Amino acid sequence: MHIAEGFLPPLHAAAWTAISLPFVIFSARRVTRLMQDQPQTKLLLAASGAFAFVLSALKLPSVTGSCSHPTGTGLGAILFGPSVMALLGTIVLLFQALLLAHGGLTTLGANVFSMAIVGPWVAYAVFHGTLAINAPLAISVFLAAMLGDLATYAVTAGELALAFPDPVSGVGGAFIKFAAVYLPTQLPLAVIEGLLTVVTVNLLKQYSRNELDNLAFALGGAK
Amino acid sequence: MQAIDHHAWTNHWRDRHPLEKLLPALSLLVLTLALPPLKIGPLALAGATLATVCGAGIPLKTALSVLAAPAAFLLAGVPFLAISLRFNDGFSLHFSPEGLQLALETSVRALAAVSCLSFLTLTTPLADWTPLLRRVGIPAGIVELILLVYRLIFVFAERALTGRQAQTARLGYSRLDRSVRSLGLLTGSLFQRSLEQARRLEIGLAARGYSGDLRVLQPEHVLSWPWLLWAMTLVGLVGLAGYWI
Amino acid sequence: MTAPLLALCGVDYTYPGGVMALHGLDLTVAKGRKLAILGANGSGKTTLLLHLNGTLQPTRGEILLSGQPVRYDRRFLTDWRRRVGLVMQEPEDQLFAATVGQDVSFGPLNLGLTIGEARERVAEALTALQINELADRATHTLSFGQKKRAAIAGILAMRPELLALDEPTAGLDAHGVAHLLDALQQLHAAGATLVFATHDVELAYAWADQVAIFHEGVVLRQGETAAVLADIEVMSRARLRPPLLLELAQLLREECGDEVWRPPRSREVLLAQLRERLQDDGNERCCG
Amino acid sequence: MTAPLLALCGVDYTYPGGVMALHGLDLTVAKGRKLAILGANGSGKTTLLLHLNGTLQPTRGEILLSGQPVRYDRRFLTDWRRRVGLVMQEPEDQLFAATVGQDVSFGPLNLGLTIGEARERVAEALTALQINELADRATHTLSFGQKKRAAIAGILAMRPELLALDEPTAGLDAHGVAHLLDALQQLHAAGATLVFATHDVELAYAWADQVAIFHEGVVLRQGETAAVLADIEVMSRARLRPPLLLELAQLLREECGDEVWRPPRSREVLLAQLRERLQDDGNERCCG
Repeated sequence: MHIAEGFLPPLHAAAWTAISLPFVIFSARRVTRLMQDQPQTKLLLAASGAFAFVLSALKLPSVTGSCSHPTGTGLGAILFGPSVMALLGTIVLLFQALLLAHGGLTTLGANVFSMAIVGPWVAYAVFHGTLAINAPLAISVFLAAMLGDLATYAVTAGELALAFPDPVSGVGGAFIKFAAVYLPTQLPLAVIEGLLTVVTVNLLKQYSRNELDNLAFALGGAK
Repeated sequence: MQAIDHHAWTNHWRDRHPLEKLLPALSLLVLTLALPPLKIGPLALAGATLATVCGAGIPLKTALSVLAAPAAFLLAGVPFLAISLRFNDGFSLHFSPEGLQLALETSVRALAAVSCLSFLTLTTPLADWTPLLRRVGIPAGIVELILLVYRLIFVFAERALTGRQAQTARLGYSRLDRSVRSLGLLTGSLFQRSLEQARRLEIGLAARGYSGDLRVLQPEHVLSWPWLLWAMTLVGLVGLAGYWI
Repeated sequence: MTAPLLALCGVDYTYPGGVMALHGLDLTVAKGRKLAILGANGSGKTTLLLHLNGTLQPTRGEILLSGQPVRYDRRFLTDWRRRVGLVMQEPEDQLFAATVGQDVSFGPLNLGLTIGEARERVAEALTALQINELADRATHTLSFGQKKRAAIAGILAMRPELLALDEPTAGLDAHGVAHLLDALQQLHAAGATLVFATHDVELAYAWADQVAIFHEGVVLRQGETAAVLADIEVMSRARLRPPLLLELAQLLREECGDEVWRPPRSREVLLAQLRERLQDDGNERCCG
Repeated sequence: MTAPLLALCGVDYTYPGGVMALHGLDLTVAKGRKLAILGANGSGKTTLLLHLNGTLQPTRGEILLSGQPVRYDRRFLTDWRRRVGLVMQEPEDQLFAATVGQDVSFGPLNLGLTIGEARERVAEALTALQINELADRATHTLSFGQKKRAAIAGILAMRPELLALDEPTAGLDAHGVAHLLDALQQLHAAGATLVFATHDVELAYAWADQVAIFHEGVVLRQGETAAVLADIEVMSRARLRPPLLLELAQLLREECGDEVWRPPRSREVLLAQLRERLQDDGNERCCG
């Protein structure tokens, strides 16, 4: 769920950009260092970024009939770790704005905050938190992807509520309004994305051990 | 995606210096955000669309279809700006006139802003942005990463499309549970192939002396100052008109 | 006369971007035939194949499945795709699961078969392609030729009436081609209708009993293999060159004036016949 | 006698997983030659090519570049890869930039050339492959054949002494093959040494002046094209079949006892010669 270009008032657009910027800069520094250490990291990251974009452009089978796409937030957080995802996610969002007209340049900061920062961190925390209490991998993956998705959507609703507080009930009322509008589509999508990520991770676990190890190695302590 | 990218590479203004498109478009975008939407919005929308269709020679149908992309988002969200939620005695929904005004303003502003963005994306291929990205201080490594992502997107998108067609031929999307499973498998195999592609590209580029930098010749466009001034004047006039009307 | 298995009548197809790929195309696939769709690279053969199982919907024109106009609702499409199986050119595009056995079971399970039935179908398909021993192998460890066969097995396990293959021999060496054609020949003998798109005229000549010459979105001519491939005008319009075997046979026929002789379709037969002719010293019909 | 451009002596290579791909391999690439490395699919041709420019390092054996033993330090490798250009089979594995012109400039800029010099090299390489008009085209909009040429141009722009190509004609139709070979022929005429790995015996016969038959990690025989391809024992050991043109020529020679006649390398010439022989009624040497 991308906030469209021009939807946020200028002050909010600028504020979200300012909030996201440090995360993205930190991530960019980190990625730059990784790329300098190992030339092949650049190719691996580019392939991962392009993959993430293509994944987000695949139409999701939807129960509600609306046209929707996976966010890949959970998968990305599990595979690359949130500190790399901030930059990769920003690049993907930039391409979505420029190649698909999803989202926009002035709303990039707000979208980055929900999709490339909060979503991945929540997914990452859930994944490792549940693994730490010995949950089965499938459950961890499912919860990470689903809650990462829901967190993204909750943050987006919050951003909208802050921009358009309800004249009577204020920001709180507006948040409930926006959350309620998008809930019927986002909840089933989050569940589907959770299931989808489980299938994907299962497959990767079965036949891509080497590649995943290489990736983990290339990204160093990113995880 | 293919349509936007295709026009970006083939429109009448393809060979103009990217700044000549970027500066006016961004200025207009800033104006639509800064000025009262109901005044500047329609003017900006008309101006950007005119430039896209008459100037760059993009078919009107394509320009409109790009505008339609965020329409779904607007349709779902905007009506709720006009309705307010009250919590006294339980909760109830009420129509609010100032909310309606806000909803209208927001829609107009968003549509106008999207038209500015779509002008930019329909006339300027992503590859042309790179010198500008460098100039605003983005490190060379990140810019190279962005360009490489751009190239690989098309390689992988083709595979994703064909893979999906192959799964459909085997009835992989005939029910919701099957669709989820199929898409999960497709995602996994695409990721696996993406990593393999990265490895083979490493070998292919090493044969050409790759050692970490992806330096290539930058596209050469001559900046036409008269053109730029002219375009900025037009944008300024639109802004003034929006301000005074 | 029974209706052909599949018929395309005056089919146009324009891609969303505006590129017109098919342009009033007519094609008939009769039951039990081996039909080669022959065209140069980029002539749109893949687009054509994607119409044979309803993946793409014509912008104009009609498609008849067993004489019935097709529909594009979910129910009809499911049945259509059960009857017409499509094998993509790149096996990588078609193999998803971790092992060959799992991958081949994908289609049967989607048909709603039970695990037991699906298992039988998998075994049957692997046997037909002579790759039983690969059932538990990880797909990504297969050679290119093995991947091709696994991809075909995945379609075969759905027991389609018509098997459409996109460039089935591309990337295979002579040995791999012979091996694959042998397996396909057995399927054909067992009753399958085969359609394959290729740019390889030698392959079409050796193997098809009907050929459709495809160029710039139309079928220029469809008919019996030898007759169509000998049509120099059509062939050169489609930027194709007649197969060497046919050229040789024609040369011999012209020079020796032997009207009855049927040009041989395989290299071995041609060489043997040629040898016989050249040895046959007493025979003055050929070579003075 | 000058040392050959590149020589591999008793080279072994074992993949990290433990699979042995090369097994005491000898190969000599003489300057100015067109050498075909001919082997079935999966015989390890690509592994062999990756040794020609130092991408892979032999586990045993020696490689000599202009008579000098190679080293695998950065400096030597840079020079080696400048002199030996490797074109991968899949153009997608080598093209990374947004436009053709930018992509081709990558190698020259890595050589440390100035922008101006790089621009010249790009123009020169594009001209050599007859794709000047593609300079500003987006890489992802090219056809497969155009991508192949762009990938070759990217290597050519580094002005290598030796150009090694992996399956250069794979996936191209007859027209595309002719077009590409034409461009390569011109490079060869201009002095380039060409090595190409292929499973296509017809291609090797038509086009190479030397052939190395490669099978299970060793070169079974290297030598003049016609002689090597006529060596039935070696060919069948490598699971290869002699080219049809050669078989025909041999048949004619045997039956007609013409020892002097050199077997023609192109289809046109063979057909013309055959026609002439058959028409030549008075000539009793052939066909009784």
